[in-house]
Amino acid sequence: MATVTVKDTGTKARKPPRLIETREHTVEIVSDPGEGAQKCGQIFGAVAAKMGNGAWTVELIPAEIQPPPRIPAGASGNRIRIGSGPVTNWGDHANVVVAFNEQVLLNRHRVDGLAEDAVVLLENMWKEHPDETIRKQWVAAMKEISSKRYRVIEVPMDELCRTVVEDPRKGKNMFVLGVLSWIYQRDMDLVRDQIGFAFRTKSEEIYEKNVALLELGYGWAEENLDFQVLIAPEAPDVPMVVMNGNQAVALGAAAAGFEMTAMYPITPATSASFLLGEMFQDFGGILHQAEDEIAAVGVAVGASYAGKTALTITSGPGLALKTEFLGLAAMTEVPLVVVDVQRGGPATGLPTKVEQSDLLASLFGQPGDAPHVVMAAATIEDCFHSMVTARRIAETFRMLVIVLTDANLATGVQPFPRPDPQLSWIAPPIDQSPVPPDVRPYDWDPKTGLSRRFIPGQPGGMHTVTGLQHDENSKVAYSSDVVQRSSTMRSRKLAVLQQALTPPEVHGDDEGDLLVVGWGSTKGAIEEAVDRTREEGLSVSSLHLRFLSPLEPGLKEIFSRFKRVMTVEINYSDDLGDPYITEENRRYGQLAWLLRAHTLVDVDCWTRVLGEPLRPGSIHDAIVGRLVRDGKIGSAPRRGKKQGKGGAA
Amino acid sequence: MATVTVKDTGTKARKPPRLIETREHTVEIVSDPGEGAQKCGQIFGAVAAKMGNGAWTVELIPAEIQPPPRIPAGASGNRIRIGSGPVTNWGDHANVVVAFNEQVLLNRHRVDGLAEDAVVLLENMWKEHPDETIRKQWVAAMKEISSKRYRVIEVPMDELCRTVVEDPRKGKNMFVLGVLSWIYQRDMDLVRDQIGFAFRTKSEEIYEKNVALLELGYGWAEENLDFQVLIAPEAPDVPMVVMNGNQAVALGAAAAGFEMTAMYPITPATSASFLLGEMFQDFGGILHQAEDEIAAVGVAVGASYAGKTALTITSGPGLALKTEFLGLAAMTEVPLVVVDVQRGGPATGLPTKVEQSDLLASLFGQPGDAPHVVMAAATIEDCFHSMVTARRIAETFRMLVIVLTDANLATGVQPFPRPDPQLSWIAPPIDQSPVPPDVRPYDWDPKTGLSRRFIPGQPGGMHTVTGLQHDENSKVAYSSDVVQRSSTMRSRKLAVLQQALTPPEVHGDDEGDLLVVGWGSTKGAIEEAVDRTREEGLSVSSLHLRFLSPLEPGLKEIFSRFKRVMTVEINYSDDLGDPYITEENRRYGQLAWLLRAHTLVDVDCWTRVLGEPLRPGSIHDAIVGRLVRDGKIGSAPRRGKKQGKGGAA
Amino acid sequence: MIATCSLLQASLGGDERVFSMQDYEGAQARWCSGCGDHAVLTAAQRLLAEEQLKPETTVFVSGIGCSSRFPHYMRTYGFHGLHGRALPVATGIKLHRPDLDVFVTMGDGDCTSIGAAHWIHAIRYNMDMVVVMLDNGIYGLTKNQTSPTTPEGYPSYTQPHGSFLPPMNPLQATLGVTNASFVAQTAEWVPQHLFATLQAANRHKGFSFVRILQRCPEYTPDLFQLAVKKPDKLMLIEHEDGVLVPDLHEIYKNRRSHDPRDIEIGRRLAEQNEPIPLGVLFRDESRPRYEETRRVRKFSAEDKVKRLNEELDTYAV
Amino acid sequence: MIATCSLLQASLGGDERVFSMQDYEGAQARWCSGCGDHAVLTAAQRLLAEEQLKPETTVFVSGIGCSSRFPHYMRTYGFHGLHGRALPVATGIKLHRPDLDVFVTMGDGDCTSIGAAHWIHAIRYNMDMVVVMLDNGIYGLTKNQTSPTTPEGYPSYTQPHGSFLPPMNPLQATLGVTNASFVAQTAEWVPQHLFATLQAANRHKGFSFVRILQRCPEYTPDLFQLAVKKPDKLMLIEHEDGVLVPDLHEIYKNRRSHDPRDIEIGRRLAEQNEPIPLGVLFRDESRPRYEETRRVRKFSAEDKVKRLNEELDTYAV
Ligand SMILES: Cc1ncc(C[n+]2csc(CCOP(=O)(O)OP(=O)(O)O)c2C)c(N)n1
Ligand SMILES: Cc1ncc(C[n+]2csc(CCOP(=O)(O)OP(=O)(O)O)c2C)c(N)n1
Ligand code: SF4
Ligand code: SF4
Ligand SMILES: [Mg+2]
Ligand SMILES: [Mg+2]
Repeated sequence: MATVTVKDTGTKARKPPRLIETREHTVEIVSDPGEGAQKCGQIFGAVAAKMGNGAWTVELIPAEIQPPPRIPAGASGNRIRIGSGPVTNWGDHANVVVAFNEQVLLNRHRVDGLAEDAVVLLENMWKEHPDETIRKQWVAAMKEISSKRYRVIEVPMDELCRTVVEDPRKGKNMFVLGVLSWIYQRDMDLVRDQIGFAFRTKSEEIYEKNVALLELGYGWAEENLDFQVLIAPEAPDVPMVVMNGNQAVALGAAAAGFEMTAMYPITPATSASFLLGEMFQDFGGILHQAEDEIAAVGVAVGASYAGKTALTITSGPGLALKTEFLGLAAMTEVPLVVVDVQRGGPATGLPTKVEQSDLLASLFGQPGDAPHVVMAAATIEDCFHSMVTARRIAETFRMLVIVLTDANLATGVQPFPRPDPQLSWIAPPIDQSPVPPDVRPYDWDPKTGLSRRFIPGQPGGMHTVTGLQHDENSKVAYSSDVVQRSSTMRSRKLAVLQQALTPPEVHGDDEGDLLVVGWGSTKGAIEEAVDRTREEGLSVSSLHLRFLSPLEPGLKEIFSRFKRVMTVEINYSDDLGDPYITEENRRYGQLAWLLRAHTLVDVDCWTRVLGEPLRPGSIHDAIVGRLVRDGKIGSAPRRGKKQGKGGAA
Repeated sequence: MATVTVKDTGTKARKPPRLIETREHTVEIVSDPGEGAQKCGQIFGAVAAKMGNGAWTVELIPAEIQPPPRIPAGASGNRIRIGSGPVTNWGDHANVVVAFNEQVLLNRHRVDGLAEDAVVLLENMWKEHPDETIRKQWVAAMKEISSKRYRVIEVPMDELCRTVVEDPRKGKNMFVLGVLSWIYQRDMDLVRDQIGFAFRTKSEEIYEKNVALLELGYGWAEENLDFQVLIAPEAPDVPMVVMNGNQAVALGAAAAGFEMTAMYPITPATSASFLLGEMFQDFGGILHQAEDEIAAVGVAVGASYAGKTALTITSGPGLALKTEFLGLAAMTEVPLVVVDVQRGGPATGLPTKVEQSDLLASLFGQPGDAPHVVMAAATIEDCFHSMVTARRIAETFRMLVIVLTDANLATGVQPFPRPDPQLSWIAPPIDQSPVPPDVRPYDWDPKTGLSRRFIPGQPGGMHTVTGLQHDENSKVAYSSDVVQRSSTMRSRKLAVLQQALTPPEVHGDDEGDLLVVGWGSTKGAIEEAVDRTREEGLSVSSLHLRFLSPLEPGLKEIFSRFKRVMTVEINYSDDLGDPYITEENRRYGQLAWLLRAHTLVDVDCWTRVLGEPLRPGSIHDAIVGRLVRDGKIGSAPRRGKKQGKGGAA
Repeated sequence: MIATCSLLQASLGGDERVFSMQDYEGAQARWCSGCGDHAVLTAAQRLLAEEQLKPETTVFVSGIGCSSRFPHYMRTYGFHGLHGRALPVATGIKLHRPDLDVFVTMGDGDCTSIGAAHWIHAIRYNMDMVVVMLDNGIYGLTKNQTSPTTPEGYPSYTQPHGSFLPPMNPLQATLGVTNASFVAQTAEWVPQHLFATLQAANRHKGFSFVRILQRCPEYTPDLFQLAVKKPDKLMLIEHEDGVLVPDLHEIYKNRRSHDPRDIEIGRRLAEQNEPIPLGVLFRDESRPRYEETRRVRKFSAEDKVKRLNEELDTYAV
Repeated sequence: MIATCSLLQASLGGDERVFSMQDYEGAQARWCSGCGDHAVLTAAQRLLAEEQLKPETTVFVSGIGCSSRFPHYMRTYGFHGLHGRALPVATGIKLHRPDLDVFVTMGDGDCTSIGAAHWIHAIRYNMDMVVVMLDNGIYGLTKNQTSPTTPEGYPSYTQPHGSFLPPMNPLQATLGVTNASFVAQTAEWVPQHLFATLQAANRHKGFSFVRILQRCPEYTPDLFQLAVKKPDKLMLIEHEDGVLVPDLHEIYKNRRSHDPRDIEIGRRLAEQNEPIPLGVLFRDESRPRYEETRRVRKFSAEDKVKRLNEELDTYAV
């Protein structure tokens, strides 16, 4: 570790800074909660997008609720990965980190968040702090990070900010934004605009102060730093929008014509509802906060039954509570869309962290046979469009559709092509025409299982829907033939949908040594990892599934072209090499399990539950490890460091 | 159909009756609800057991709640299958049916409940009834059943019973019991004793009247019937008890030392609680009826946490509601036993009818990764012993154990070897000794995942259990290593348990053309069907699984010795021959799905949801059908009639 | 099947249909003979005819229980859902479709045990619907388990030595919830009172909660035996703004006038067991109604797309 | 780790341990600074010390929410379970182990929204436990959503234009449930009153429900601002059989005496918003307690096996 104490020499005659030209770079800004690192990161990410860079912004959320100041577990902020082209995931390691104290820096160091040669811009007020404990902590921290070759640059943030504001805790973030703007050569007008937007509800005075701080930071950097980074934007040729996955779900829901969302607050799903709650005012919709998740899904079922398909949004524990009503929706064929923003489980688990552990519960959680659709959004853009698809399927098939997203998508921010809302997406006004006399409430077409739905208000259609087994007339019926037939009809709809799906496309070559299969938010990271291995000459491809029920066609055939198939997932599985695990007692990743049953191919898996998204580097290493095990490449594994310290033995 | 109108000729000089000697016979007694056919059947079944016959008694429950009199859907009563040796299932067709009116007879006829040559003993008061509609119904019914070769014997039940009681609706059942007692040569002292027991809470006068009716029926039969049936009992050499599966669960729970059962009423689980409620008074236990199923499992978790493992008993919709708490039990490692008495689903489904559709929900229903044990009772005897095993596993492994039974077991009555309750089964008094200073609340042994549990009251053990991710000290912990490690430890326990299980035993030869795999209450019917095919010279065996999570060892190896593996289950699957179903969109039976993923063997399935137990004959036909399809036997399928009229195309 | 010709015809022209009680008859009721539910069904059909509610814009919602079979026996739209969950479904229906007339029938277990949270909150929402709780003091459909309203000491299969707790008073509980707007009690064996109460409930704008004392000859045969036999075991709570059935005065001598705006007296009456009060205990039409405070303007699809584009612009890069 | 030596040593001999407040301190509390939960924690620790409750026989049970982190900060046994489900867990603990002292802490959403059914029924069970609801009028942990006690018109992220409904009154709702036995209100910013109320709750035999008005500077900073600043916005409800803190008389001039046996006055007080009543509104120690009516004799394993054999005999063939 090289520590550089930059002093403001007063003289401007310096060497021009070294220009690092690169296709992508990752920046982290971390502070104690409340010091505004998040706001700084958000603006920085937004400016990147506006300048035509690809970007992926994720929140770094403290592991502790309400942590005290200056502890590693309190690290709060953002990671922004910027690229020339599209950026699809949070990447591996940060190249530049700005830390408001050495303790939050330690957090990033300990989770292996920083590149070996990262540049660390560190507030230097703690080094000579009057409090001896703090000074000691500083020394210890410097010692700890000296294991890496970071270049630590001390920055007198506090000292300089005091020249503008009384409480620098409320200003450092804009100073830092200025520093970063200089390093990354940001368009300062754009930055100022973005500050204006971020503080649009605040006074003019506050805006001015913030801009002053911005410029202070910019100036300091210009005078003191010896490097700049150039990430030439390859401006996309289509209009773009930038938002997080929950916002995309909300906008997608509005675009899909949903008019009723019933929910109960739960992290990380809630924020999708916030936006819907605001937007619905202008769309003629209602966001209903119910007394609990059971009531939320019940209200959605009631609204759907009586009119347009309704939506309910939740996360794992809420999904658990909705289980019974999901079975009812399947039985009564009331169309319904459920969004599950997955978080770490089981039970309360890891409320703010990503996991992909609700797949099997979504597919099989309902007692009885309750055929329904399960889809997973792979990107933030997908979060938007899934809503449109989900409603269409729900109504066409009179079916429950569960859409899985996760905390990674929900809080990640990324630019993507601006959706072009279509009139046809929006549901037409509710049909209230009389029901022809010969139409029954469940006139199942034996070929498709489909039947025409009619709703209260339609003369001649009066009937009582029931969660009991029932016949075509919706009459309670227990006879063997009705039970078997109605079960067949409800299942038939899935069979028909399956045949309408198109086979997924392989990323990479159509055949090879290893096919990596994923679903949900890991798409970007998996494909990046696969691309790296391919650049290294390995014979690896990947496949990403959007439908989990029914599964897209052609999987077995695709798998057959690869020597090995392995899923990569953010859920728990027993490791293959674990000395206590045998082929017989191994518990597989959730998708792996599904694919094994579906294709009878010996699908392996590499999964981790780390409370954070998978990094492309870790996936890369897992791929290499698998190839080594299969003897496809030399036994000297080209492994990097494992993601996460623990990991099964 | 041959109708015999027996007239009481007054003269006793008749040919001695023909004696039918057989190893087994099936009797049905059906009436309108409230006419007491059930009581008659129960006594008849109990007497069979006491005489040393094998027996299987099932309730025939009306499809309608509160049906009006004289409609087919109102048929209520019992089917009793009696054998020389053990009887393991309800069989195929009744040989003798006693019907209190021709409409309830129609029900049995329509569901294909009667043998081609069944003897029908039919109340004849309707034939010449003053009400013309009734007379017409009689004629129509006789016409309908004439498609079969039944031998219909008209019995003047009403007329004769009036000589003893004013309202024959309250007496016919004992008259019928007398008739059956004569036909089946029952020990009349035993029958009288059993009547005494059944009416033990009623007055002496009622008992006397019932016995008078019994004797009236016996006498009538003796004078009028021309056949008797001899099913020589092969009295078992061990003491036997006779009860239904819910009673066995209750007695098993008491024997296992449970002291707290929290439940919410739900059919068909509730009656297990009734018995527990009564028994607990004498065992120092508590049956708590909670406000709902969530509270029920919550109370059980609270009690378990604070002391001895508690129990909660439910059925599908209740299981759905308990989902979130099951995840919590897994996460906190609070031992807990849940009994799910499966009924038809999804949603309210078929509350009184059997299904095996909760398997996947039991295994995978919980969002997040919640490793736990799932066992299924295969017999009524198993219902008893599963409770003992379940508690032991729950406590040893600090784990959730779900025990699956179903409506078939719950309401079926069968004699089985009397359990010999052991002192060691009963939990010792709660340990309240101080916790050694170095023991942590989750001191996971890396090899086994096990850790010592301590409970409130133990000095030095104070800690807060939490549903959040936590470390060995039960402290909330979000770091990657803790999440991955603690997940591994919770999973490890299942791996260890799996290695302690013994491989299941094949019924029949160890290798062959077809292995039928089942779980739960179908064991008896499957093995009977397999035995029949074996007698026909086919190469078929069967395997019955008691553990579904973890799966018993050796399955893949066993499967490899058979050319074809097929599960037989009472749940929904798409049929192989269905023109709309392909290998890609086929939805499999729940066990089949599990076994495919586990063994990668192309496990087929034959499943039906008919609202009734599978019949050995239908399973037999399915087996033959499978062998024909596989070309193992000639293409002329030796099929009988399909069970249930409908069935997928 | 379900549609009758007369209904269909009429709906084509202007609405000149006249509905008789028979027009509201659905499947044949399958309750035990002597079950009090039959009387409630008749009263509901009479009410609909009297008020000329259109069958196609009327929805009966229920949970699971004997009483929850109700919708099947009406020829209106019906939703026979999950045990305890009638109210969320009804809330969804009414919130999305305030144009529909919504009736909810629940059993005592359905409403006050497994459904308790929804009950409490539906009272708060105060949406315009008629909510009847058929209180037979027992779980009927599942055959004889204790319910929250089972009298203390009354045996059932789950509490064979008698219920362990004093029974919950659903009227008092309802009155305890802020925004309650209509709370009444009636008995199915007094059909005129039953009808008048349902009518008052239906005319009240808001969440009209009616507890109907209901005989279950199967499992609680003696529960209301005395009250049925002896008119002096009942007390009519009368008011012009509540229920007033002068025809009953002949038989029911116990009467008192009570202005249902007075919640304190209402609460005191709710507590009273001997004689049992029948009538409207509380009513306040000024309480806010959720379907009104949440009423939304409807927008055309074109409008929506326009607004959506504006919204997307704020996320534009 | 968790055990301290002093506790362990003492438990070996006869119990001569003396516990100080520090003996009940668990992990460092991680609520926002200025959060009212801190004061409640201190009061609870003081109460335990004052009453010398043994740490190992005391259990704090909670759901999920800021307030539900409580057990972690105590050095007793603790169960931090599921959102809304603290009461069933506490019921199970107390029913199976009546020897334990059980405390339940819930948030307003935890208790009155998702947990409403359990709340209503736990009041009925009336088991001997202290149940505090930390009412900050908002969902704290999930960061600012409307709760049932959020004042009408008060904005949150889910209802940005203000809460649509009048707030539920948890005191009144509790008083509406048959078998309620102790209902009190206090405020965390009046520590003496808070302590005295908790003490009264703990000494009451039965389900002691205490609503604690709790400041959340993060999301409802102005909710109790006036009441904190102006003592005349509060009214002390005093009685020997309730709460009586003469030390407070200096500051709090609004006072009234109220015999907590009088439920009608209690209900009237519960309705009062200006000034806010603090004290015991209702108390009746004669109500049946479920853990008592359900207390079971303990049997030896030998006894059980014997009885089991007798039972099996009745099924013998
Ligand atoms: C989730 C769930 N739990 C339990 C049941 C079983 N169940 C059906 S109805 C009922 C109670 C019926 O009692 P009540 O609500 O009083 O109605 P009644 O039959 O007396 O009219 C119960 C427990 C169920 N269907 N679903
Ligand atoms: C089943 C379930 N639903 C929702 C949540 C999310 N959640 C956690 S705490 C909480 C509400 C917190 O508010 P409150 O109960 O008032 O407690 P406070 O944080 O204000 O103390 C919610 C909705 C959850 N954890 N589990
Ligand atoms: S069991 Fe009781 S409530 Fe149910 S239908 Fe029969 S009488 Fe009515
Ligand atoms: S958010 Fe509010 S309730 Fe939660 S800790 Fe902070 S101040 Fe307290
Ligand atoms: Mg009832
Ligand atoms: Mg709160």
